[in-house]
Amino acid sequence: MENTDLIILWGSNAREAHPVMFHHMMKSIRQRGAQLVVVDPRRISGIEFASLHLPVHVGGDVALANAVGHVILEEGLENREFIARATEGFEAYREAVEKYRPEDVEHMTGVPAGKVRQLARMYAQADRAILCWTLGITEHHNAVQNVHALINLALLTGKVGRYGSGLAPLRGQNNVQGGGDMGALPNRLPGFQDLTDPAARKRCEDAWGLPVPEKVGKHQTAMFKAMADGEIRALYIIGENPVQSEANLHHVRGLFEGLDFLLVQDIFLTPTGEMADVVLPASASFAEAEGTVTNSERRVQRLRPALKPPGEARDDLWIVEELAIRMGVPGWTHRSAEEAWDELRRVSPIHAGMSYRRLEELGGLQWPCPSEDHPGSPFLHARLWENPISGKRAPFVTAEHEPTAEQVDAEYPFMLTTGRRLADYNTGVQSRHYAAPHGHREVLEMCEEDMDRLGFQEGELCRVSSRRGKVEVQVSRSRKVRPGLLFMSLNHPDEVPTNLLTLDATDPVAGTAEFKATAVRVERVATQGADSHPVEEAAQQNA
Amino acid sequence: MADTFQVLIDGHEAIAHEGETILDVLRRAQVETPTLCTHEHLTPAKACRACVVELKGSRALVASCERKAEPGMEVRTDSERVQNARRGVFELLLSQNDVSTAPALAAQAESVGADPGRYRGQRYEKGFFDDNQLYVRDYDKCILCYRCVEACGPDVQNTFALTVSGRGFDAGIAAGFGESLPDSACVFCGNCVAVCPTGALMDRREHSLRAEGRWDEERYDVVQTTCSYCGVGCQLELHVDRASNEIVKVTSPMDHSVTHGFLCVKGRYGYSFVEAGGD
Amino acid sequence: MPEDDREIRERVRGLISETGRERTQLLEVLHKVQKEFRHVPRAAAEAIEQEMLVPVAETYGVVTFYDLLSEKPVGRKVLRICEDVTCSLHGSEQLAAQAEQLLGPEGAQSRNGEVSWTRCACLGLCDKAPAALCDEEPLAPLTSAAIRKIGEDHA
Amino acid sequence: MHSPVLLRRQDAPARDLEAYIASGGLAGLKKAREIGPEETVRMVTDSGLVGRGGAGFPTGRKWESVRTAKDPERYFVLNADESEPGTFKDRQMIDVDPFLVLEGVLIACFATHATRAYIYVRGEYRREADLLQRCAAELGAAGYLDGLGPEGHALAIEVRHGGGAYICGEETALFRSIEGYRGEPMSKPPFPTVAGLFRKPTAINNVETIANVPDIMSRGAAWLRSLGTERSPGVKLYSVSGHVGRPGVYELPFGVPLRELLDLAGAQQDLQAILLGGAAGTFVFPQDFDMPLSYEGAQQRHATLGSGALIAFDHETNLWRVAERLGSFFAHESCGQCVPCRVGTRRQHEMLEALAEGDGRGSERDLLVRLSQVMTDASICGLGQTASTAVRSLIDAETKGLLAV
Repeated sequence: MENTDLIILWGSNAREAHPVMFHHMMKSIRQRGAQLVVVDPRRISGIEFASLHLPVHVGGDVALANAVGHVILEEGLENREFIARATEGFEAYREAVEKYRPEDVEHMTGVPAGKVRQLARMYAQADRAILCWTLGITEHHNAVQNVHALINLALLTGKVGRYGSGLAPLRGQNNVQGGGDMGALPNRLPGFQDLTDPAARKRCEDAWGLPVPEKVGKHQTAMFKAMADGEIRALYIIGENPVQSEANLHHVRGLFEGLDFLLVQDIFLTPTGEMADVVLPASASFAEAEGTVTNSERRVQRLRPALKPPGEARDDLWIVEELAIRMGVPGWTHRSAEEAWDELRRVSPIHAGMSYRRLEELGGLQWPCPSEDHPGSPFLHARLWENPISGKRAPFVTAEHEPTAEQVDAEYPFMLTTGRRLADYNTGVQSRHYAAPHGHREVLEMCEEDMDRLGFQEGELCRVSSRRGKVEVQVSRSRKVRPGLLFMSLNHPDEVPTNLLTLDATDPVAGTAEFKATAVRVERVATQGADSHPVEEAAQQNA
Repeated sequence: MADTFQVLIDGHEAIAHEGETILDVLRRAQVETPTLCTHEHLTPAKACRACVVELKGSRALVASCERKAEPGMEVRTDSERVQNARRGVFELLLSQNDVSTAPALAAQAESVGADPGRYRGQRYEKGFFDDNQLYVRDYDKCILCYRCVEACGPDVQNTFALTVSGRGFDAGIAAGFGESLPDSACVFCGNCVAVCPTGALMDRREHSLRAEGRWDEERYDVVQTTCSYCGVGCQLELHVDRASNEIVKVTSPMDHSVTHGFLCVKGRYGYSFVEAGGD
Repeated sequence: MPEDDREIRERVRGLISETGRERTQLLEVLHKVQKEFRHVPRAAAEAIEQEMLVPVAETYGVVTFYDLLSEKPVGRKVLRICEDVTCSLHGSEQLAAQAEQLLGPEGAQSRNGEVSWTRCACLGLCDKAPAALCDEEPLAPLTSAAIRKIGEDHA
Repeated sequence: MHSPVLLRRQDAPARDLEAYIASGGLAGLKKAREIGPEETVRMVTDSGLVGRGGAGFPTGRKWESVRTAKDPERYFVLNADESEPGTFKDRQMIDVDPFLVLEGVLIACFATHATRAYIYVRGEYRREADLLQRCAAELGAAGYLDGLGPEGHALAIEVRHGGGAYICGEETALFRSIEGYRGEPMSKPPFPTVAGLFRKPTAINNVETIANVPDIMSRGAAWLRSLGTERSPGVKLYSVSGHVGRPGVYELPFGVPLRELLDLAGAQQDLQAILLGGAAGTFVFPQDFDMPLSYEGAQQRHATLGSGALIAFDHETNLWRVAERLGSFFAHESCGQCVPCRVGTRRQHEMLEALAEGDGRGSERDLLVRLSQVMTDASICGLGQTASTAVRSLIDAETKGLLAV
């Protein structure tokens, strides 16, 4: 990030959501004169450092990316050598983006064509460029299409597989990458290996002495559907709070109430835990447990215990092992975190070279790291630059614009988009405990023009309603949103359960819900005058 | 190597690399040099003048933290002029500041032979600011090293909540438009606290424990781990009181490539959930 | 007369657009703001941040650095009395004492906000010492009668 | 009797372009355009002109570095931030002959291929700034700026107003001020000719210096050398004030004895001392009044001409009181950036206050000398480095028994 010429933040509020990553970006900007481009419906924090802002419509990302691709091709700025040698599916892509002339798709993108052309040139002509995205891209019902549309741009210009040039999905949680790497996905084995790959399966079976199911499991959305269909009757949840974090909460709550048995393992008694039949108190992985986590740049780093966990709280690893032992699974014992890690290194080639000792000495290692003399891999896909290319070519996957699942209309005239704020984190389970000087509180961000038009005062309580639910929240003037666009976070579900509003239209492949696009209406709470109400009161009305 | 050359330090030859400061060369040559304002990850402020050296051909002494080494430079650190200037800098600071929480400053002052009673006069009375829950500012202890301003500004955080205000002896650090931190642009990352060399900026937890006489670094273990929040993977140093099983402070290692010692508000202050009871 | 912050921001935006939005115009913009509002209010710094991308804190740092700018309101008329060598040889201290007596404490506004006075560094009017500057106009040599007149006209 | 050169329009100021041209103005610019930038710089170099702001750096050498700089973006800055206590000659210069100053600026910009000219006038000189602004506009309207800017465009001249800070007379602080920052000096090197305003090659000259340039061009380099001494060619402006009968600005060729200048200004015969060179200058006592006013003459007597300010003191004056005023000035004007200056000027002033009141502890003189060494050696810029020069000279004089009170 410190050695690039162009940074594009596409649907990524990095300065608030990844503050220390933003330090590195600023270093590039200040010391190398790198340029920053923000593609976001909002004027996000840090936009003052950007040389270009594309205020894309919520859900207009595929159309915009395709329009950028259109310009690159129209102006002959594509990297023909790279396309010919390292990619496939280019002709279909060319044909697909033909109809996305920026001037013709302004109604989809919301971005003036001139800016689209400017970005296309900047991206294509930059020596090195990093395209970053976060949930602005993936929390959509067409998340996978969005991601493909961006990858296509990198392939079109060869902005991948080189130091300082690439695609960077910024991870929202400290181990969301690690969780996937460890195989906590329905179609993956540890080491991000494909479940359907017989060789990978065999490696695991040999190590575990047990057969590995061949059938791909269910992702969360599919599990919810299975719960609705009565196919799933029991659930074991470790460290998640879905009855607050998921979209369309009224619906989710109903699903959980319908279960025969719910087991929740967490460091706190969350609202999900309150619904459980059995709760297993876990020690916090942070500061109380031993292990590793993997960050956005695939860097595996150590977690070390510093505190003795309270009461009877036990380590997650211990609990899982104990369950297995009590259930009579042969061969299970209690092991150290390092022993568990070493087992992973045996089944996962990309982690094989990462001993605890090396992680310690080197301050973490980036996978793939196949052997103990391997330095780790600061970037991926360098093979695309080999001539001739080794292995598979990188495919263009054509994506087409699809409108958001919900559109604004006369009844719900505002588009609500959601995200995270700097001082807070997800459902607030961790972050609400420290004293934030600006308070941990939720507001509805609205632009000055809309506030004036609706006659709202700063801090006035209002009611936000969608087709699924309503919440009451204080309205606040924001320079980040434009007329017609509103913003709320999900960080304070006890006071303002924003996800009562959001909808659970999900991506068919990834299963992520469209948290970023909800049609809502805003009304004043017709009570005594303009005095603002405490948020707590509003929450009680909601409860 | 093509980009190395020789310089003369106190009459001895030393190797310098292109782009290095004189201070870098001095440190490698193990020539003890006092420094206050310079910091490995910040632009040299060249403000404290503790690191001045005599440079042949230069009328005044030069700040070794800022001046780049050049081939053939002749540097003296052992001359009476240099010793006198360094001693003078510390004597002036000691006449101005409360250094009770700046043991490194006090030790350096002693090592250059500074007489704390040399100068009398008005002390630095810039006030104690207690305006938020996360850290306090005791500007009587501020030596105006500019580190906090640089960390808040272009060197790290780019928030620009802090500035140097006023002029001369009345100059001081101010937040926002001379207002409280919560009213300023401050985002409470605490990176200013992390770089403050005198304890003028201090986490509230540390400040309270000191006030109660309960701050005791002897009792604290420092455990390095990874932050529990977003996916950046910041490295944290948890300072843990063994006896009470409490985290008393969070810092970050200066030499780790992800953080370089810098964090955000959640990483530095958002740890208390591990100590919180269920609610 | 408390100004509405929104209005101040609007007027400062106007001053910026006639001066220039580049950082290098900051001091020129601040001079104009000082002249119009008799100080640089926070709301002006906010407008400067939005239009010129100069952080509020940096504007504060700049305002407090320069003697001709102030973050607190000064009088409609400002009398600066030189206190440097030549002028002090010619009695500037006594004149300053007189100003204090007639116009009130240094730096503060008189009761109706009309006039304030301050000591200042050499004004480059040493040939006509003791010297003063009344707003932008040299007042040299400064006399007791001149101070009295300012007091009568404005205080 | 010397007939004034720089102040030749003193009795009939040319404040409009027509009058200026009618009295021979713009001949220097015409000459420069004829011979081209390289020859122009050579003439200035040959004339031996050095900066009159105090530092005495050869003007031609400064220009040559900028002229031959690689970066096409470069600037010329006129330093009209005259703030040295006791100094008012630049104000007078601008007031009586604004076009002479501007002609010098145009020649400088032409010779250095300047992208743009900035005229930084101290904020308290609002009238003089307005005058320069108006005159520059007149020159522009009459087409005299055409072709002097980059790529044959008209030269842009911006008049900037200082904010009331002595330190901004220091060139790097002045740059910061133009750029829109606090006027905190930067370290040198890099020198302005390499990385000055906006970190671009910059030639910066004082008003008096630049006012010499048109005549050097029109009368030739040898002309300047025909005035003054061999090592200090030309004339100097002096601002004379204090206990003299005729305070004002005087122009003399270098080398004239100090006594003569005092006589011109109507000084009493038995002055106690003078302060020469402004706040950063030195006290000079009657035994040295035969001193030739030249760079080398002053240097021989451990004095400095500085800005050419001269403040005279009679025998009634308590020179410690004067020193206290100087101490107050420096403490007030220190930018506050570096410790030796920020704290040192305050400590110096405190000790001088005690000495002026006569209630010193006795150790102040030794401590002042000690402090002086720290400030002189370790400060970032000229302000801190010279803030104790006058005090040192006073202590020396006291030791020699030269003080009256």
